[in-house]
This record gives sequence, C-alpha cells and structure tokens, in this order.
Amino acid sequence: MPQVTTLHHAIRDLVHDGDTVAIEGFTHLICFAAAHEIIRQRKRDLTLCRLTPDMIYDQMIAAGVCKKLVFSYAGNPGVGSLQAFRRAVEKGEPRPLELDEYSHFGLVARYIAGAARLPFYPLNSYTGSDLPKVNPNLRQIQSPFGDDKIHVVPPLNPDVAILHAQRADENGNTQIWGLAGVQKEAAFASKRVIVVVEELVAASVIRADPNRTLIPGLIVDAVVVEPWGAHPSYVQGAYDRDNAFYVEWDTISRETATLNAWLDEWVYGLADRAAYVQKMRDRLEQLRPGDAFAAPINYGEYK
Amino acid sequence: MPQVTTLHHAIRDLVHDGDTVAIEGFTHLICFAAAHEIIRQRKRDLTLCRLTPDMIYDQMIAAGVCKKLVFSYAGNPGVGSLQAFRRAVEKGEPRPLELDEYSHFGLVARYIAGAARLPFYPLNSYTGSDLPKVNPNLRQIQSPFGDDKIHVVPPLNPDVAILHAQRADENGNTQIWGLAGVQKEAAFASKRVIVVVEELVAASVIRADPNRTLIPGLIVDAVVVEPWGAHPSYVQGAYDRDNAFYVEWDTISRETATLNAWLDEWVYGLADRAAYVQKMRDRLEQLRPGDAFAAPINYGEYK
Amino acid sequence: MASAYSQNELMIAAAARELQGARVAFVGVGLPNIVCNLAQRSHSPALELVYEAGVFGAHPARLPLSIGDPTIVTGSASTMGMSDLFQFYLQRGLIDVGFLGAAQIDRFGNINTTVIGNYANPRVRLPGSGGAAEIAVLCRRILVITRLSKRAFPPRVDFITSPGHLDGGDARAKLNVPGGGPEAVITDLCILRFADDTREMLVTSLHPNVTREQVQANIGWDVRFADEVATTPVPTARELELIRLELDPQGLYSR
Amino acid sequence: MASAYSQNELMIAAAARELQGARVAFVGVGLPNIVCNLAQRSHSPALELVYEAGVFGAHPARLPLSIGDPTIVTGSASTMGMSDLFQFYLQRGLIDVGFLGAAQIDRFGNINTTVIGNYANPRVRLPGSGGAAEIAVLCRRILVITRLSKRAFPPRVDFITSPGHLDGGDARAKLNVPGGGPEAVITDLCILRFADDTREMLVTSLHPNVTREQVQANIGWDVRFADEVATTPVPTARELELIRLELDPQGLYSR
Repeated sequence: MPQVTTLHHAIRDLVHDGDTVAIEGFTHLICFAAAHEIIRQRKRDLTLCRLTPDMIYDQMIAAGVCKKLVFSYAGNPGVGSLQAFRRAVEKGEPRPLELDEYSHFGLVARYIAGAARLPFYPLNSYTGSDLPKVNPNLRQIQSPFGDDKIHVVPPLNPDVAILHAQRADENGNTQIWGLAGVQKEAAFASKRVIVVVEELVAASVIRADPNRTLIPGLIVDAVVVEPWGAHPSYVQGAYDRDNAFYVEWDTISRETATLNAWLDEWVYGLADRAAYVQKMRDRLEQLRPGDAFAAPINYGEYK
Repeated sequence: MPQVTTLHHAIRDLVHDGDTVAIEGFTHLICFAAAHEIIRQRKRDLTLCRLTPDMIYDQMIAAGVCKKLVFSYAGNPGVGSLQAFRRAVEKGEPRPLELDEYSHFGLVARYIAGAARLPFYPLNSYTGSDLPKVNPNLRQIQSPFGDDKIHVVPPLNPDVAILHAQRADENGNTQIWGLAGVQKEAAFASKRVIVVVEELVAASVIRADPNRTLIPGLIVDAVVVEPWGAHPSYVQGAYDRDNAFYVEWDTISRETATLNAWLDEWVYGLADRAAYVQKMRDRLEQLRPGDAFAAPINYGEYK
Repeated sequence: MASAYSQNELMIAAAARELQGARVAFVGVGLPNIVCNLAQRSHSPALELVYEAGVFGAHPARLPLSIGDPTIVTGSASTMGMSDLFQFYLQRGLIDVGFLGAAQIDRFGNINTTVIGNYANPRVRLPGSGGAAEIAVLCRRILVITRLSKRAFPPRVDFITSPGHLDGGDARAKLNVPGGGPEAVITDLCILRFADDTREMLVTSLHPNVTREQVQANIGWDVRFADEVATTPVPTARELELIRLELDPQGLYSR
Repeated sequence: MASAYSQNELMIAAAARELQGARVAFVGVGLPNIVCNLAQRSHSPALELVYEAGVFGAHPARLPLSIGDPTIVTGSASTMGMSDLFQFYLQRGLIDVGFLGAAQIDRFGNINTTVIGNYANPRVRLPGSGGAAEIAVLCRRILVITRLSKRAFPPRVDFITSPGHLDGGDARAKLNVPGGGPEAVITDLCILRFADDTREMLVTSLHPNVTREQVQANIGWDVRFADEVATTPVPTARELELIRLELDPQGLYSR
C-alpha cells in the first residue's frame, strides 16, 4: 500500500544520489514540483530519463543534479534551445553531461520493454539515420518469420518514476485524461513510483470510471497532493500552459548568473511547493481554462 | 470515409468467401448480429480468428461457414464444451476444421504485431509448454542485448475485423468502455473494418471525450447500428449477458438436428437483426442493468 | 444454517484459505472464480483480483458468471485492454498467485487443457490454453483446484498446456521458466503439495473421513503421502453462508 | 486587409497548399504546426491532424503553443498514449504526409537536427530527433519547411537525424526504408523538389521577385533548377487573414 505523504518525504525517502529517475509527462503533466524538491534536497549524480528534457531538466542540469541524460528531444518546445543543457554538452558546465540519445519512438519503446519486462522491443525506425552509429543500444535483428529486419532497443527500468496526474485515491489508483504520453509505461517500468496529483479523491470516484485508471496503486509507493504541481506546464482541464514562462526561460537561462538567481528565488528560497504557489498566485489564476465536460457514461450496475 | 449502412450491405460488400475474418470481443461486445448475417448470406471457407471462439463461432462452424480457426480458448465460458467445434475437430462434421492454436497472450501478441505492422512480437510464455511443438508460429529467439531467450509470434492481419461497440459517430470514430479485449488491436491489424454499434451519436459526443475513442474512423469501412447486436453476450452499461442462453446452447448444440433447427428458426428464418430483436423482445428487456454513471470530467476549453 | 457441508464446499473453502496473505490473484475460469471471490469476501478483503479479461482490483457485486462478466468491471480499480493486462501485470511479474483449474494434471503438476489423446487426432478435444499457459509460466505461485479422479490425474498428461514442474527436480529452473510453478492442488478428497527435491505431488492433507485408499483409488500413479498428513479443516459457518447465499445460490459449483 | 505579405507568410501559405488532397498529416514542431493548421482552416477542412503527443483528428481552437498544447486534445477525435500513436498510426502506415522542420538539410533531403560539428564534441548541440527520425522513415510523403541559408543547406549534413534520399538515386529503396522520402522543401525564397532519377534537390518554383542568384547565394552547393521554373502564387487574402487574425496574431512565425 502506498503512503499518502509530502513531496519532501517522498523525495527524501525514494530518490537517492546516483539513482536513475524518470520525471515524465509529454508537454502535459510535467511535475516541476518534484524537480524543484530534488534540486532543493541537493540530490546528486542522477541519471535523468525523459523524452523531452525541456525546462524541467534544464533547471536540474543547471543545479548540478544530473550526471547523465536519457532523452529524445532536448529543446524548449515552441521556443528554441535549452541553454543550460547546451552549456553542459558544449562546455561541460556546471559539469559534463553524458548523453544516451534516442528518437521519441525509440525511447517510448524502451519504456514499453521496461514495463513489460521484455529483453528488447522492436520498432521500424532508424534505417538510414546516423543515430545507430552513435548509440549501440539501437541494433537491428532478423525476423525469424521471413527476410524482414527490424531495429530493437533494450528495456529502460528507472529506479524511480515521478508522474503527475489529475487525481488518485489513497490507494494510489491514478487517473489521467488528455495526453497520457508515457506515464503508464514509465510507471510500470520503474522500481519505485511517486504519483503527484492535483486532487486526492475517494476510491469510489476512481472506481466509478475504471477505464481512466492508467496507474494502479499496486505499483505506487507514494501519493503526493500538489495542486499546480505541474506549472508552468499544464494539466488538462485544470490549467493551461504558462507559455510566457517558457519564453522567459529563454532569457533567464542564457546566463548562468540569471539562471542561478532564478533558482535562488524560486527553488532554494522557498520551503515547498505551497510557497511557490503562494508567490505565483496572481499569475496562476489566469491559467484556468473554460469548461468542456465529457458527458457521463453508464457502466451499469450488475448485481 | 466510412459508410453508415446496414449489416446486410456491410457483410455482402466487405466479407468474401475465403476471407480471414475476426469477430472479436472478449466475453463482452461479441457481435452475434454479424455472425448471423454471415451465416444467412452463406459465406464459405472463412478462416475465423478469435481468442474465444465461443458460441458465436460454434454456430458458424455448425453452419458450414468456417474452414480454419485461429484461436486460444474454445470453450463455452462458465458452461463447458463447444459441441459443434468438438464435432468438427473430432469427427470432421459438417466439414473438417483446421486449427491454428495459441494461448490468449500469444494471440493478443499476434494482433499487436498485426496492428503495429511488426514482423513479430515477443512474449514471455510457452517455455515448457507443448504448444510450440504443434505450432511452428511459436518460435524462440535470442535477445541481442544479453543471454535472454524469448518466444515470438508472427503478425495476424485479417482481411476483415467486425467489432461491436457502445457508440460511434458517422465518421466511424468508435468508443468502448468496460472490457476492451483486443478490439483496438484487431481493428488496426485488419485490412477492412466493420464497426457495429448500439448507438450512432453526433461527432460532438465523441469529441467531448476523445480518450474513449479506441478505433478511429480513419480505419473504418462501414458503421452499422444494431441495438442488442451483441446478444446473448453483453454490452457494458446497456445489457447483461443472457447467461441462460449460454446454458441452453449446451443442450441445443449437443445434436446436429436440434442445432440446425435452432439455426433455421433464429438465423435463416429471420430477415435481419431487427426481426431477431422483435422475436426476443421479452427476454431482452430483462437484461437491462441498473445505472452506474461515471462522473463527468473536465477537458477544459482552450481558446 | 446447517453445519453439514458438501465435499465441493469443503474443497472451495480449503482452496480459498490458500490465498491468505496473498496480495494479487489471477483468477482462472470455473472453480477458481468462486474460490477467489470467497477469499475476498471472507478472510482476505484486501486481495486484489485480476481477470485476464482486463480487470485489476475487481470487487464483483455477484459471483461473475464468466471471467468477463460486467460485474467485474463496475467498481473495479482499473479496467484495460488485454494487451496491457498480459504485458504490464502478468509479464511484469505483479501477480503473486495464479489460480487454475485442470482437465488433467500429472504427478509433477503439469496441466493439460488441450486434448485427450493425440493432438492431430484427439479422442477428446478440450478448450485449450486460454491464458493458462502464461499464467503457469509467469505467476510466482500456482494453485490448482480440480476434482480427484484417475482420468484427471494420470502419471503423465497427454499434452502439457501449462508447464508445472515438467520432469520434476530442477527441470523447470533449468529451462529458466520464471514463476515458481505449482504449489498445491486442492481436490474434493485431499490437498496435495510438491516434494522439495523431486517436485512430485504428495498428499499433505486428507479431508475429514477420507481414507488413503480412497485417494489412491482416484490417482493414476502410486501416490506418496507426506510424513505428517493433516486433516483439512471443515468450512466455517461464515464460509458456507457466503457460498450458499451470496456466491452460488443455485449450487452450480458447490453442491 | 492589405494584400502585401511577408516572405514568411508566403512560405507558410505555399507550404499549406502542398497539403491539398492529403487525408492525414503528421504535424511537426514549429513552422509545420502553423502550416498544417492553416491548411485545415482554408482549403483542406477534412485534413486529419496527427500530433506525436497522442492526438488524432485535432481541431485546435487556437494555434497550438506547442505540439502538446491542451487545445489539440479538447474536441479531437481520439487522444491516446504515445505508444499507440507511434505503433498503430505512424508505424501502421496510416500517415500520408509528415511535415518537418530542419536545422540542416542537404542536397538529397537528409535532415540534421542533432549536432553541428562532431557528435561527441559538437560545436552546436541541437535538440535531437524527437519523432522526426521515424516520421521521415514511415510517412508516405515528407514535406519540409525551413528558411533558405547556406548554413541550413550544406552539401552534406553533419549528422543524418532523419533520412531523406541518403546518397541519392535508389539508395533509400535499397535499404528498404518504407516511406517515399522528402518530396518538397518549402523555403522563404523558393520551393525545391527532388529529381526523379538522382533524387537531388531542384528549384521548381521561385517566389515572386526572387532571382536564381539569390537562391544560389543561400545554398551550399551548385543547385540545379528545373527545366521549367514556376513562380510561386502569392497568398490569398483569406490565407493572410487566417494567419494574421487567427493563427499568429503576434506574428511569431509569420512576420
């Protein structure tokens, strides 16, 4: 049974120096709250996995948390480059960064293999690309049923996955709507799972719509409630992406000094996510979307 | 764009003698309406694919429609044996039946490979089982990333899949809740797709809850509306399984004569599914479940 | 309620008790279904029931009529396609116990649900594997429930659908089959477990009033008995009430 | 509305017109996003937009701020995990057209979005593949939109992230890469297509008032021109209105 706990305790107890950690969420449900807590607790030597390192890992790289990156697209989506990532790769600042690089489909496939405990996963990509030349994890094998060749990737099994979601019950059964990305696969692939939700709901709410449960409590170690925990990314139905911040980050992150000042003010200088939300309050309230409800469907009562 | 049409036309135009046909639905959403129409149109030499041939293929085998069966569990679930299936296998009546046999996971994997256009799909099963000895499609290969060996199965790509569902729009976008079985994988694996639904709804209903759309209209050739089309199996939220009929079938199917009399009365003797529903009306009304609604969730309006 | 009980009721209650302490059970078709539901309603309310149809954490309001009954969906913790169920739950190694039935089971716990006789030309064609082959391969523990008879307990099954301990000893480990294999076979006359070294079935518990001779007369080989053979506890009044009033009022499984 | 237009507006409108007749487009990050949305709002209302984030049949109410914007989900035909999107849509072969951007593209349409310089020790580290490698491999047609410059159009890219026609000729077919490869490159000065035999880029259309010399000055090799070089049609008033009022009122992509 998972513990319902604080982010401070979950990160302290479940994320260790040297761990392989996946904070997933494809543009949606990116748990900045957890990233900030990891920075605040000064975890070190993490191997960070994520399709899109994005601002969240840019901040962690800048803070010196990250030793190695497993990824497939390291840009600031819709804006441009990730400056801290580039400084680490191009200049080794603040420390050198090892890269283990895929395409999106390849990294998705690694998570599927990890979740399904398969020794490899096949995908039809990479033929003609130079990526296999620089990554020995992209191999080609022969089908036993004909002449087809197919690329395969090995499983990815992080020590910890941290996944943001709309809601969970106290047993850790977790529901997501909108873009699911690889939240489900990353959860099943990992040894430990922290779920961070906008809202803790009664088990009866989850069980009234079991098709929406993507992560079962069975594999969850900690449930943390952090409304606005994905800001400046977004949560479908709860808040919009804070696009202005993505643009501002381009400026903030261009110089180490301004970036560090930002970390001081918004991460090290705050006790927890609640303090961040308090300080960000006016800006957050503008991110509420209008309503667009899904009509209720009937599962039927069968006695 | 799919056609919204009648079952008569869909089966006439899209199912041909000699085709490989998958009418899927795992205990749930089994399209008996389509099976009866195929029998009524006296299609011949079909290769029928289904995890659980069940009563639906027992009827089709008895009617002489089926040449070969691709399957993983040929029982009357919760009742016992399939009598027509057994007569075909044990005595070659009414005609010999070729078997291509898997476990559930193996056949699920064949559909996944078919849907994803992979040359094979890996699964951890069969080690120590005699199934690979009698089916050359169950092979073991070596992982390129270590010493692991893993079984693989080839893709299954039926000519036609026929899938029952709760609802679709006129563009063929189809939603299912409750047990999804392999409806999605069978649809993507097949060259042609017929969707049979309890209800045709406006596109706006589908688009108000896009996470429930498992089959996109893009791959659908025909949409047919047949309320009660899955009876005596069930549709989550719409009607319960007619368990009494599953038990009666054991008696009806024990002798070729009684089985043929049943086909005469309930299939050949009726023009279409509407006539079946009319004749079955009193019995059907008892199968309505109570209500158990999923609470509406908010996707949010983002303008 | 009368304290008298049928042999089937005793078998079901004894089988359910094997699930004490288990967290997640994969529920097979037929008798395992009533057994697992009895366990959840009696001593193991936190037992998570997994159905191959695509359900985790079922709390069925009635005894499911089949392993794909709508009652296993409504109120469940998660309902999904079979691809996810087989890959992310079963193959992922999340299932403690797989509970299976068996048309035939041999002295090493190998299960046949495929054919009696020759595969190409069978005397009796049985339903086949369903999910049993992979359940037998992948679950940490396997429990089997079936009625004792010479036909059902041959020395060697005609066809291994679901691997048990294969030829006994370390045969299963040598092949790298992941799960631990069969642990107990619960029948209407006795409970059998597997010897640590040979992995051959031994009678470890006789049901009340059942003799060793009766058991031997219903098994197709010279069966061994454990050094200490227990007497199977009788069903409690609560267990009988649950079976008779809630789970199987028509007595399909339990009379 | 003024009929004057920027070069970017012309490029976007010309690129959108390449989608006429297409049924399903896979929408890449950046410029392709505005192009595909313009096509859907102008001449191709039935165009199904697929986003790698997990959306089929998007009808965004605003120009998506990124390719995972919530507006692509609300009102879409189907929203799913990325596993399904990549396997059952892209790898399944359901996508007519993949629309990509490019940091570098060479004379055979190979695209680099990984590094400038050496991979292990790059001069400029670019974002990487994202979904582009598999889009380039699997879509039936590939369209590319990028601004013309010597830096962006080297004779040979430093790194092939997304394969085009490789070394030209039948190189791609010989390797059994499934999709047809790049078909057109739409830039701010001209449109380039690929010669049937050599698969080398040729200028097939010049934008109004652009000279051959201007084009050559911005390409890193001696570029060939088609026998007949067309003049790219200017954007219509409706296209400009859609770009300026609905899709890019701030002019981020189009000024």
